Amino acid sequence: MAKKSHGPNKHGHDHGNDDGHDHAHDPLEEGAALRVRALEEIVVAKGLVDPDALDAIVEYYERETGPRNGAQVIARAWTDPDFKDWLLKDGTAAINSLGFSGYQGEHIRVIENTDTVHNVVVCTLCSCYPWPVLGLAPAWYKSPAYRSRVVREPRVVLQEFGLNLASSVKVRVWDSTAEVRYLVLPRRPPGSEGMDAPELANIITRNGMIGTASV
Amino acid sequence: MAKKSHGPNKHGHDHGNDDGHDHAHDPLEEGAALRVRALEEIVVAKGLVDPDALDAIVEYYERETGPRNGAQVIARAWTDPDFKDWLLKDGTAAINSLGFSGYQGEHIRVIENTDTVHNVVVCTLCSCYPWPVLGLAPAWYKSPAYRSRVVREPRVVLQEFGLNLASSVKVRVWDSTAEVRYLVLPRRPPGSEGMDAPELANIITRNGMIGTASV
Amino acid sequence: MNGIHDMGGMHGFGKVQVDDDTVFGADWQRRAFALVETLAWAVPYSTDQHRYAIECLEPVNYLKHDYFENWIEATETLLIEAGLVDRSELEAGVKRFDINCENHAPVGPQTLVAATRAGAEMIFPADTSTAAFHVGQRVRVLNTHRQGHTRVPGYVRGKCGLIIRNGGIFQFADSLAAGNGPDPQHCYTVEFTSTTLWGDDGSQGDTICLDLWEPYLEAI
Amino acid sequence: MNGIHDMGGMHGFGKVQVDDDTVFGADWQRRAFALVETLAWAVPYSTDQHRYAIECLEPVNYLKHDYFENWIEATETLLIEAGLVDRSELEAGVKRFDINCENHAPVGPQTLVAATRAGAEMIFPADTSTAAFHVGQRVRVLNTHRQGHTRVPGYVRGKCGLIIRNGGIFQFADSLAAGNGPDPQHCYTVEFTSTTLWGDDGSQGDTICLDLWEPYLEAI
Repeated sequence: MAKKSHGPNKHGHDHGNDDGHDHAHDPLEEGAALRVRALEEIVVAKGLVDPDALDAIVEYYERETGPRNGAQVIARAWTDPDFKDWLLKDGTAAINSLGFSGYQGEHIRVIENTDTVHNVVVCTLCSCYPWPVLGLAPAWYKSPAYRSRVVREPRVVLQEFGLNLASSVKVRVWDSTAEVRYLVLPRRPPGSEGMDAPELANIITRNGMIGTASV
Repeated sequence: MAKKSHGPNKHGHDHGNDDGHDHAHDPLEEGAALRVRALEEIVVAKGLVDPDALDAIVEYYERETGPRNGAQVIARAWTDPDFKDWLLKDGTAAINSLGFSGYQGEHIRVIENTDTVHNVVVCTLCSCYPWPVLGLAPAWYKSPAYRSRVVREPRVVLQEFGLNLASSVKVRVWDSTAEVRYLVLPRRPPGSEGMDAPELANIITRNGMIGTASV
Repeated sequence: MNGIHDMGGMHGFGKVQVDDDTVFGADWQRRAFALVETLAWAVPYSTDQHRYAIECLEPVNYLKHDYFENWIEATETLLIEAGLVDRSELEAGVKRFDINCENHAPVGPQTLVAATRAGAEMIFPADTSTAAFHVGQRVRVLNTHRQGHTRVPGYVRGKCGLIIRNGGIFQFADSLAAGNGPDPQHCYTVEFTSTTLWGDDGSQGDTICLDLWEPYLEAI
Repeated sequence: MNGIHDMGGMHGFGKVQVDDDTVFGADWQRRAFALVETLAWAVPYSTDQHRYAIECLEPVNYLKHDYFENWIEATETLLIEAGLVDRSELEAGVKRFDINCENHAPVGPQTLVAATRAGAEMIFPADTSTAAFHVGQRVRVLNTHRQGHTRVPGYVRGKCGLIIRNGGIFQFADSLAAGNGPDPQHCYTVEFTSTTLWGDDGSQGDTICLDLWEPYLEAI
């Protein structure tokens, strides 16, 4: 996917990697960029959109959401048994208490990996994902390959992610079909006993909280 | 779909409607035409294909197959009760007796429309079709719209073809999933009593023998 | 609807590109995302209406286009349906008629961010309706094939599973997308064995859990 | 396999273009058809192997490309798998290596037309195996989701129907496409009510008939 934005960006929002190199010329990509710009101009001209709102919402998601939020939640659960109980009983409230809330996170259920159960999350119908705690979804999560396959052959898909599960571990796939969004609570890895919550948060990955990695 | 073939045709097989007009420029179409020419040149150069065989097989299908064959079968059935019995009992043999046989027609089953049952044929998985009696399939028969819809909402699809069936008539959809190919025997229309077999053959349409028309 | 979007169980899409964790690969994708979120207020449209508009894209475009281009195309559809934009404007990239914004007020940055932080109201009090099913009950998913938006994937229809949770009473996506209001319904988590869904080609011992609204289910 | 080709029941493809009865719209389509039919002898490949190669095309290409381009792309796959052509030749459009045609003899025009007129041998004598099911019996279609080629569409899997005919013992497409020979099996015509397949969204009183090989079915 071309990362260079085309033409002058009159809104001053070019966060793209305009590194001076010419990227592969993708006519589909250019068509899409033009299409979006055309729509933006029309709806701003009609007064349907306040350009400042466009800036604000992107800035909100890029600054205030993302997997570091979820990692704080998980690290807290690993180090505070009462919080963990609360998190598993009422994920939304426990997560709100850490300051994470909002659209696509109104109802979060946290599902715990154990010695015998590994959880993995998908949205086969679109790309539902817990935005406040994980940010917007990565490309692979939204891809037809992931959406089509993980419900039918989860172990093969997890192997592609480098995660080989013992046959004694049951896989539970969660397809986000309604309003609940799912967050996986990974098992605290052996060797992490001496780490405090901030250190633990650093080893927790986005994929670990989706279920496509062990941590 | 552009009907003009592009560039000089060195094999001399241009049966296209090269009528001198410029048709819409379709890059997908041009890509496909180039791709086919490239493959032909490679496999002929490697000795895998005899160019005369390419000509011969196209000529065979264009000259010797097509819905006029099927129309002769139906007209005969309408005018010869013994033949009709045979046709319904052993379609392949009865059809062979009129000189029609071959690939994609090794096992033909003829299904009869009546006052109470209307039959319609599809191949949801690809485009199976009784080539010896109907020729190669028309574009609509191979289209995703027809293949996806006629098994689920046959009456709506038939209405799009202009065929409105009474609710007292049951629709039977035949999905050609194995080696049998289906040919519909339409009802002989009222007012055709005075017609002989050649006249009848003239009023029998391809769609009538697929089941998307009444005759 | 049985659309191309309903791809759970399909073959043919290859391996997962596990290293592609791009969120926005180009600035136009950021702008597309922001437009969809912001226009939802002015048009207005619900998330489920937007999802349904995506589901109604031509299947070849759904697969060929970028994810965010599909979001934009769906929003164009919703704008056209609301009479706020027309096809010729989109093709030319210029405004050709003015609109009365009285019922289509643009959202300001503070309101939008505050509302996003707050989230949507989707749940209804537990005492507003009685649950038809209970945790521990086995149910069958109805075999429905309607044209409209639905959140019951094809791969569980007609299949039997076990209710493992009643999540509460939620707005009903099918109704909202059809423009018929929230029509609140109990929503259950139903667990299916992999072999129930995929037969011998399932993953022995593994399960799949889905949140399914009450109207999708029947007692067995 | 659950591929994009298995589209019975899908929404989203619009109205049928009932007036488009084109067989060949351009000469390259004639050439494509002829190449597929002719190369089947030299490579060689069976119809079922060619169908499976089509089913394995990328879904977006399956929908985007012309019907005959898909035929050609599948044939390219089969040629590459047989080691007779390589990707660089196809991209350049020129031969880069010679092959030994001993096991890949080209078919001549007379042989090809005579064989086409004669048709393929697909049926086996009635006394070579005993039928497991009988006309009038109700059966269930197995719920299979294998990767390979199969001729049982997704929309009947797990559904119950009535056997209305035993058509005889035929070569088995699944086996042929997998390169395992004809593995002859009884093939039955099974009739399903529309409402069995599509629930309340079915067409009341109407039925759908499919020819299904014995290994697809189980007694109920």
